[in-house]
Amino acid sequence: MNKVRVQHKAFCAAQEYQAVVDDGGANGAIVMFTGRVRADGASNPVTALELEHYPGMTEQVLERLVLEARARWQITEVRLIHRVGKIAVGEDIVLVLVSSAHRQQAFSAAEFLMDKLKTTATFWKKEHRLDGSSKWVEAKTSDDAAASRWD
Amino acid sequence: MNKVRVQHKAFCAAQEYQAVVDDGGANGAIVMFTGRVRADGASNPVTALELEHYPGMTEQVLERLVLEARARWQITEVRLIHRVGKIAVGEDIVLVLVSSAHRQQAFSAAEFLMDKLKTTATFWKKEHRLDGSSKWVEAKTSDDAAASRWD
Amino acid sequence: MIRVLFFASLRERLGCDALELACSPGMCVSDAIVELESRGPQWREVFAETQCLAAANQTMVPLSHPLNDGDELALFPPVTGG
Amino acid sequence: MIRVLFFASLRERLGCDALELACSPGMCVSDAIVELESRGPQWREVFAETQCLAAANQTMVPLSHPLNDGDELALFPPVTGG
Repeated sequence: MNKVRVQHKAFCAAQEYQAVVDDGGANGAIVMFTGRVRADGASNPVTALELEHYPGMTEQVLERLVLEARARWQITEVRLIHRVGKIAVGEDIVLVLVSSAHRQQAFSAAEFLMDKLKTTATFWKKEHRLDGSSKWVEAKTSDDAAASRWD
Repeated sequence: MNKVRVQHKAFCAAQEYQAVVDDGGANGAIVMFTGRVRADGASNPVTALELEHYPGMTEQVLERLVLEARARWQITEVRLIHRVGKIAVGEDIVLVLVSSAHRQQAFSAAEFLMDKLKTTATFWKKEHRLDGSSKWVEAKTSDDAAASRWD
Repeated sequence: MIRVLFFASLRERLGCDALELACSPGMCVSDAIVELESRGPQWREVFAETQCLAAANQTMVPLSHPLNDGDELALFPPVTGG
Repeated sequence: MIRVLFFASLRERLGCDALELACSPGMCVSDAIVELESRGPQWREVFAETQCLAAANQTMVPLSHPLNDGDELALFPPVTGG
């Protein structure tokens, strides 16, 4: 089953994990990734990120990525949740959860989904700092490199 | 912080995850892997695995693997829990939980720990089937191949 | 008409979420951008300074992609989610 | 003396968890295995049929590894955890 969600409200990763676990033991391996708003330790630190997206297109991109992951690896359940709006430091932004009979399939699919999400899903991040300033985050070439591993 | 445990009693992956999450936002990425006893769907199905280990040596091997992961990647918290004794279908056998500032570091460290654990930690698995028969599991060459990626 | 959407820094700097553009025959995405640039110096400056990506009807397309009446064209900087 | 431990299928087939072996000068792991094989046809058969790995004092070692009085030697098949 696929479960792709783009939502404003916070999600609970542990709860999502628990829902996938109840599979009667069909899957030998579960990989969960959470990406969170990181305290950057700057003197004028990041206090929150603001996530904008392209409603409609984003969901389509994510659904296609999940289909592509399913074509490449033997995976059972996929949950992909991405928050939008303002997200405070320490809160989760994104969750990728994959179950599979085999661990390498689960790991590869989860990494693929994150790498491709970062470079192809229509989300944009703005940093808000303690002094009230804000700035759009620039795309990283390291993310492009990570995504191109799968081509 | 490292937390390496070899134990008879069941653990709760969601609870371990929750403990790692409470870091004030220091880590942008958390990767959790759980390996579980899989229902193999055979006509005479696996009902449980029995895990034997070499007390003393196993813990040392796992601690060394965590140190090696720390030397190779920038990771913050590591939890590595492996059960021994009889484990029923659907129950967790092993947990690897890694937090890091960066997602690729967390993914690589978690995969490394699992690949190396499979081939160097002194655990042995026996399958118990519905008809009461049991059989020691043989080592897989695919696990050797996975582990040798890191050499 | 073509419905044009702007996102993120592009939306903010243009001070515009969306607008309608007349669709001329044989028009492609970069023609639409030239048209938008003609709206004034601020628009010209923003497009000159932004690495601009395009999606037509919610699919990524190159700037040479032809546009048709009724299309939804989205313009935005490189994505930074996850 | 050397303390010898057996694990998994090796332990089960030998019907033995652990035993003490006299340590002769210059003895290595494979000498210890030869000594164990001399205990009877069942022991010889099991060692012939098992891909046997060794740890001396809880560190993996090759079969050529020299043994000293007081060492802990563990013999076991390839590991299968995780």
